[in-house]
Amino acid sequence: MSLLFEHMAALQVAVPLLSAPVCSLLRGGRQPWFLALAVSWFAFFASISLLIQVLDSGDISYHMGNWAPPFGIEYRVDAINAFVLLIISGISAVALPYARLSVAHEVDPRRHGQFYTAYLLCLTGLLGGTITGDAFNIFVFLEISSLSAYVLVAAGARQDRRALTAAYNYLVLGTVGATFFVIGIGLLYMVTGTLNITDLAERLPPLVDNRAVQAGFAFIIVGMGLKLAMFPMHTWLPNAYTYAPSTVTVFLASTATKVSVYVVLRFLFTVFGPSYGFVGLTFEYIFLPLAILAMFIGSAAAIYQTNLKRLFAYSSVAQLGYMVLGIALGNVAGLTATVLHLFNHALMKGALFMALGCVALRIGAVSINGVRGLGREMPWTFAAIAGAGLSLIGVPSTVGFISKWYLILGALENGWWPVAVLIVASSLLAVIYVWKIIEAAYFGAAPEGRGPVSEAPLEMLAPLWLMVVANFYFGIDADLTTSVAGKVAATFLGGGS
Amino acid sequence: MGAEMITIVNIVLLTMLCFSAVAIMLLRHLFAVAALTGAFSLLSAGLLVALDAVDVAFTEAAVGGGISTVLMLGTLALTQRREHRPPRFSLPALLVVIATGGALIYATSDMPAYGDPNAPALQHVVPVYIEGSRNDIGVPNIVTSILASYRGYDTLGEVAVIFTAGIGVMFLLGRRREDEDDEGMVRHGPGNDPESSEPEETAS
Amino acid sequence: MVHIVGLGASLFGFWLLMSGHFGPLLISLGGASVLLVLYIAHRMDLYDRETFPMHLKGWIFGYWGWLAKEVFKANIDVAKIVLAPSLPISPRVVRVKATQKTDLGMVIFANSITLTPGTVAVDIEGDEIIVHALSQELADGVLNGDMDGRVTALEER
Amino acid sequence: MKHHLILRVVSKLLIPFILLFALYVQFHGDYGPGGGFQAGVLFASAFILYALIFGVDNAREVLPSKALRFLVPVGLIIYALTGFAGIVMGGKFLDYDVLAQDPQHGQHLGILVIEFGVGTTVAAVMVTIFYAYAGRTRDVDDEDW
Amino acid sequence: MFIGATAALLVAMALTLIRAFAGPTLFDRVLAVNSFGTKTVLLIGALGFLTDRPEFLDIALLYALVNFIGTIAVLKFFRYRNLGLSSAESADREEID
Amino acid sequence: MEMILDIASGAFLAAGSFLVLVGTIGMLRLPDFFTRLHAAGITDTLGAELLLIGMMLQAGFSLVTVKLILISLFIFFTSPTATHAVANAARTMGLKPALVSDEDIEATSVRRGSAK
Amino acid sequence: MSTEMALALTLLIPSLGGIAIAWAGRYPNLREAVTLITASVLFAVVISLLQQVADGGAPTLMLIEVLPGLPLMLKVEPLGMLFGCVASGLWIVNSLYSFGYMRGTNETNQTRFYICFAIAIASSMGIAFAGNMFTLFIFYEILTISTYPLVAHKQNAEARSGARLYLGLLIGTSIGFQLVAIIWTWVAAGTLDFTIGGILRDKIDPTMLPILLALYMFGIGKAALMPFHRWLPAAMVAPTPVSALLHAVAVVKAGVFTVLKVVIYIFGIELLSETGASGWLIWVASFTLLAASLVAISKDNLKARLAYSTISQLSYIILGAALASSLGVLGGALHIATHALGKITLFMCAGAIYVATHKTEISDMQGLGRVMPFTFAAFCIGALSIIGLPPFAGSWSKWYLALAAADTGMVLVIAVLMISSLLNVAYLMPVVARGFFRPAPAPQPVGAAVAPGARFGLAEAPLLCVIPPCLTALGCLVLFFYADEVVDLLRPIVG
Amino acid sequence: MLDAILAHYNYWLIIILMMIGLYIVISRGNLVKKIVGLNIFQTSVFLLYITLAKVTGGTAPILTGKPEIFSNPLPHVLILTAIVVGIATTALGFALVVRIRESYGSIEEDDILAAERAEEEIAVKEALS
Repeated sequence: MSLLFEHMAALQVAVPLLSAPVCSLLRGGRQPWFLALAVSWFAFFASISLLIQVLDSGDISYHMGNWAPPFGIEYRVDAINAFVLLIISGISAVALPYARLSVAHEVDPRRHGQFYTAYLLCLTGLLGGTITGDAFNIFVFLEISSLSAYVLVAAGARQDRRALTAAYNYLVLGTVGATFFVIGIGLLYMVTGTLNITDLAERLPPLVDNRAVQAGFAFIIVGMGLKLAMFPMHTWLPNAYTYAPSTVTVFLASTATKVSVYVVLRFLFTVFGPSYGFVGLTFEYIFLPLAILAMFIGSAAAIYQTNLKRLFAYSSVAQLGYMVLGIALGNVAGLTATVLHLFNHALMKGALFMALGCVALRIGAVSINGVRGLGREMPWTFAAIAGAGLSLIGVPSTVGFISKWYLILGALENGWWPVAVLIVASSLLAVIYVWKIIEAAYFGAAPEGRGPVSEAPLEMLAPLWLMVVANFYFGIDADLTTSVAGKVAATFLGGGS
Repeated sequence: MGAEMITIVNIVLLTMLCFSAVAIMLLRHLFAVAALTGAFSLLSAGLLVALDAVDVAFTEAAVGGGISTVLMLGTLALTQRREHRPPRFSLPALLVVIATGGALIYATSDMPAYGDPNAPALQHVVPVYIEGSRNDIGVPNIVTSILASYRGYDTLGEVAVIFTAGIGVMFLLGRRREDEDDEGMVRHGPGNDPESSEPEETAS
Repeated sequence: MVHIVGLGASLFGFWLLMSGHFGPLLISLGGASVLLVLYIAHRMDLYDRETFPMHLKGWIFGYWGWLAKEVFKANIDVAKIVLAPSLPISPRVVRVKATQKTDLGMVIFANSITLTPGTVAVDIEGDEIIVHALSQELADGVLNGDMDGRVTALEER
Repeated sequence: MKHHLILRVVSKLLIPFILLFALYVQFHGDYGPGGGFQAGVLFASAFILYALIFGVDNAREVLPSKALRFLVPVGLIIYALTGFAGIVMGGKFLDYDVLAQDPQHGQHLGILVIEFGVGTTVAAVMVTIFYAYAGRTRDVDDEDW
Repeated sequence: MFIGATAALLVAMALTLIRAFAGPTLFDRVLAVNSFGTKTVLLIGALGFLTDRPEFLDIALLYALVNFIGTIAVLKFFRYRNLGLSSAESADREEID
Repeated sequence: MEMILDIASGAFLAAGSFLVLVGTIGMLRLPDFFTRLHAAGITDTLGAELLLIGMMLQAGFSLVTVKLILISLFIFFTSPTATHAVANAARTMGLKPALVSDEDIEATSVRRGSAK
Repeated sequence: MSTEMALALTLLIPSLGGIAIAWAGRYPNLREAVTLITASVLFAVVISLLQQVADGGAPTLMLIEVLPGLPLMLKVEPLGMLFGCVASGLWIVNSLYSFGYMRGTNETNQTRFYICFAIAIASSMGIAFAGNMFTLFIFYEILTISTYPLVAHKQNAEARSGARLYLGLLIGTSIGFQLVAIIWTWVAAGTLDFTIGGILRDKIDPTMLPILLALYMFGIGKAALMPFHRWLPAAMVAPTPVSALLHAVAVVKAGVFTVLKVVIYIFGIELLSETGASGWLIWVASFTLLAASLVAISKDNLKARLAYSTISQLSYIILGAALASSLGVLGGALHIATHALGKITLFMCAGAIYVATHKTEISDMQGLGRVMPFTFAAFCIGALSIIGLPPFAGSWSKWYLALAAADTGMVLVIAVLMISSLLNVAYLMPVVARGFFRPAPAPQPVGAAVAPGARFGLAEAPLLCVIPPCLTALGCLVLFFYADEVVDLLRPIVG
Repeated sequence: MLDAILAHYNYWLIIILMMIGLYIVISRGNLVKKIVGLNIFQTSVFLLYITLAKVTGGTAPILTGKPEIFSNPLPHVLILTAIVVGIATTALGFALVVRIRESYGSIEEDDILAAERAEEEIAVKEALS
């Protein structure tokens, strides 16, 4: 057992990685799903134990192949990536019980083995990209997750052919982003000679004025910006989330962009450090306006959507704007907000997309028109949408509120008045699009020709409600999440070089 | 003398690469593009040899000249052989590209010079790899020892990537001629699909 | 069976030539590799006279010598044409009767035609090879039957 | 129907040597350029050549999809299990030092095994992808063709 | 000596590339690319000697192979659009066996 | 001996380079696809082999020579095959050779495909 | 029963009641019994706390610490006690009335109605007993959201758009301004606990105080300060019990209650009067007061008129707060109670008229007083109380306000109060006058089929619609005599 | 001398190549061409890495027993991985193109967008009706 804990960092990724090929060997039926479920739960368990370990006894460094860093690849777990790992594996652990029926409904039964294999690969990639302490290794694992994500998105083609073009666009932009990231890493390597993040952080300070470093910074940020759908580079996201199968949307929306945000944070704060002049300038002159534009344009676009999945996809663009804004604020509160929102947004979008998956299971397409009057026929599902929607708006006692609280705190700390006002103004846009749905579901008349609709099965409702309850629980008792996030933020700003 | 020749070779090859890239951009016959892509890969592989990256050249030739050309041909065979729209100028694209190129050119001014034996990249980790490959691992090919041992974990990821691609292509293109797969894949979305009336299985 | 052993032996020779390392590990890996290749070749149904032309024995080298001479001559001829400012070409498409009995012989003949610049075997129809020639003289070099005869002779020995 | 004659004969001659060349590259990655990945691609290209000349159906008879479906994951599993072997034998993940009596042998063994895994998966994936493309029939004949 | 050969090969490659670009038919391009490949093989050989590391001829060998397969692939795909059309060819094959 | 080898290999290399260049020029100068085939043939056959022989002479008896021989053999087999394949494809797809009299063309009936 | 327990029960009882109502939804009688019992029990619990507060105690219940320094906390103080009593007490009356009204008009979705009502009351209790601004804000938002289904109850296009405006304005202002203000306060003061004398002294630049105050005042959309008053008339599409809830029991009262809380416990009266930061508010409130009254006169729809009346009346309370004197605050606080009683009477009467005759326009009500004498009498009393004539409760609050204005030397404010009282007369009395003194049009209004007392020539609404307004009208009278007790209770808040 | 001038010349050419590749990705409407552009773009990045690894007078990083200067092997390793990622992406991209063609009957972005817009309009109309 001690062996297990000693190698937990490696097992966190290696077990899902091994399980993926095993999954592809399985023959149909429930087996692939069951394997994915077991692995997800193991990963969840591993991430919890890692987080506890980190909080108890400081950073964990695991040397792959027993080669000391910076020569070999190092797994470096500190509070932030333990936290992100927890988000990823937690969402996966909740999403999989939900997945079985939804996937059975939306994906060709003969491809379930491949589907869950791709899912496990995606999980592996996200976990691996998060946990690693090596810049290039991030690229490799993010590409595993991206490639499998393209496949997973394209799996929606059975429902709607637009999944294919969505996946294609995602692929092109994702690859361009990854390549930019690689260029950035190359430039950094060129002048420092190392790929290990800790080592990079040590070797960069004398090179502040080096133009290659600055360009490398820009490339890394733009590359990851593409992957995280930072505002003008978000074009792949809405369609990809809209046409992917429900489970995939749940998983990707809650985790994939989060990991990219994490990578950005890691580079901004651990590797470069906000004390660099150009980093600060980026915050103020690039991140800030882009984040605000994202918040407003994303929300505004969401208001005009008729497809609910796309509506929430656009809302994700806006929410990512909040995370970027938190970074742009550049102080502890802002950063806490970003880290918190990684978690909180995963909770609310996970719940919302799960609920939409339940609706899709019953009525097929999820348009604003289609859900009219469904509130009475699927009370639990729509109550969940309402609950998670409130969280999205940022109503107090939900997680969304906590994030916004810290964001505004951060803005005020900087004395950025208008920003604080804009933050609240943008959450008002969220009221509009969330309420559009509530109103249609509860106060609209059912469209003609729709027969009676039954409530989603318990197997899907239970995970959904777990997420909704979490939305409220962590909104009322935010102590755990905020203390971790606050600790992370403080480390970044204080301890980070 | 040899070294300078290599430099010249580099530049000539690079120029040819640029030329063939432009040709690829301009040509509308996609099979011709495929053929040129093959040439492009061979050229870049040649350049890689000139730059001492033999392993990479090996891979690039096998992958770029071989597999990806074949894949592209396969795609063309299943789609179309001509680009319908004539090449058109795109200002936003140009601006993005210029910004990217500008950033890189900006960066070049502080980069170590080409071939600089004192470049920082050579000083830090690499000597350990060379010695380690000689003594600890005992593998003459340093690239292999880094690839398989020092950074073996990256390579594990790399295999996973390839595996993902395999799973993905199987997922997307499936096997329609397989005996066990006697039913056609469901792949069309609703809507006005012009080919939906075509039989899924085309006997050969 | 002869073919299998012959192919195996030549494959193993190929391995040794390529390898240059003769440690027990690599030799045994080589052996295993050869066996694997033989197995695949068996599955591919490659064991026949085409794959391993043992019956051609050493005579082929004599033919190659002659062919080298022809190729050399033809090269000079074509080079002259290419470099001449007036570009004196008069392309011809001719049919050449091939007298070989086996596919392999036919292939050797056709490839020999292609190898000599100035003539290219464009197609094989029945026992006729359709040849594109750069000029009448070059076409005549094929049409005179010299090469055909030599290849056929190679086959019969 | 003999216009493939030349191609067929020459390919038959070449394919065994290409396959062996691939295996040579696989096992000589330590000494010269090459390794599992390159070998896998080469190995696959031999099959692709075979499929090009003799048709995909014949290629499928030689290397059935079922076998491929098995081989694709197996390479990765071999690699990953090598990693776990490191843990089980008292080292870290992917630690080859502990695989044999002394570190250098361990490293050799480890590299050999993982390269084999890489080669297997890569070759299988490449052939799979090729089958997937080539096995699909075109669905439209338009004026483009 | 090798420098001269290298230079000549480079010039030849550049000219071949022009043909590959100019076409006009696909076959011209394929021919040019094939010829280009051969020259690349030679160039690699020459470069190996130029840098005193001639043991990299494995790469040249690989190139020759890839070049061949690539050419065949272009022609096959262009002629048949896919490779599922093997029934005729299997008949072909049985005829020989 | 060294000297002689050097000179010999130099000569081979020079001749090979020359032929490669000539072939390339031919590919540019000649008027149509079928005639260009012949020019390409120069490069692929004698040009390539001469260059390879030049290299072999430099390398002496070693692994390198063995590999060079293998390469030359490989080119020897594949190059005419590839040329033939291209020519054959062009013909079957209906590409007509330029400057060839009509009766010749008729004698070689087109088998497959329509005019491109 | 410990006080903590009682405090927790004030939240739990209505919540559990809501659940019980949902469970009993299929049996209307049981459902309504549950509602009534819940309301009564709640009132009893609230009253049980009263004595302790009157003795100067401050029962406190710490729920949970959401963020460091930001707990969810309940704490009873006199002002909250008053609001708690008003809300829980009027819930009983309003419930009774609802039974009659909802049955009388055959509304659909009645279970949802009662559930949401219970939740709204629960959140009102939360607002009343909130120990800090953060807790208050949470319940404030819950109140908004739980009343949304009530406003949209009819589910037709009009109801939906009205509800949309209701929700939009309330959520919009609360998140857009109030939340900012709260966070600002927290950043500046490091706490949000309600403290007598305020928490902002020396914590914030005095020049910024008016801005912060503005953020609060406009952020508390429920107080319907112009220009954020539109939601109130829009919400008139709701059934009358809902309007009563909005105007008298919970929503607007929660708004002005919050205003008072902010002024008293966040800013502190002294700080405001020293810095004059609330000077602008006096004029905004006065403007709202007069403008709303004028609009009210122009409305023919009775409920719309009452709605604008509410807007105007709320500004009295805001005015009281803005005057930043202890008398003003007392007056304002007292007005919460008096106006609640008065306005609920008026609304219930309007509803009773609608149930009985389906009439909504004042011009149609000629002569109705003769067939519905109880209703119109109650209406008359309510109106008089609102106008501020003795011996009705409303007179006291206006009295205190006028005193405060005189105290602070705001002569103009006194004038405003006078004018507004005249305007009150102008828009309220015509209803009474029309009902009693104008002859009915020729065809007698057809009363509801079950109208009790029909044989006496009366056409009153069902009993359950008539008794409650009579009760509250009585309350207006009673409160006039017990106003001193209320003021005594409130005294501690002004130190 | 020559080297001094050429200190960064290689880089510049690679950058130009990169720009061409990126331009193809963004500006071409043909889905196959886009992927080809992506390949060119990636290849140029590979070249960038390999160029930075080159050491003048160095040789390929394979130990020969003689003391020698080696080019930097680490970028080679990284690029090997990157090439694999590239081919994986290409394969997937092409597979998607094939499926898109089967579904839409075209691989031109304009046609596909037009088809999608038409579908979208129908959906919106339904929503409004």
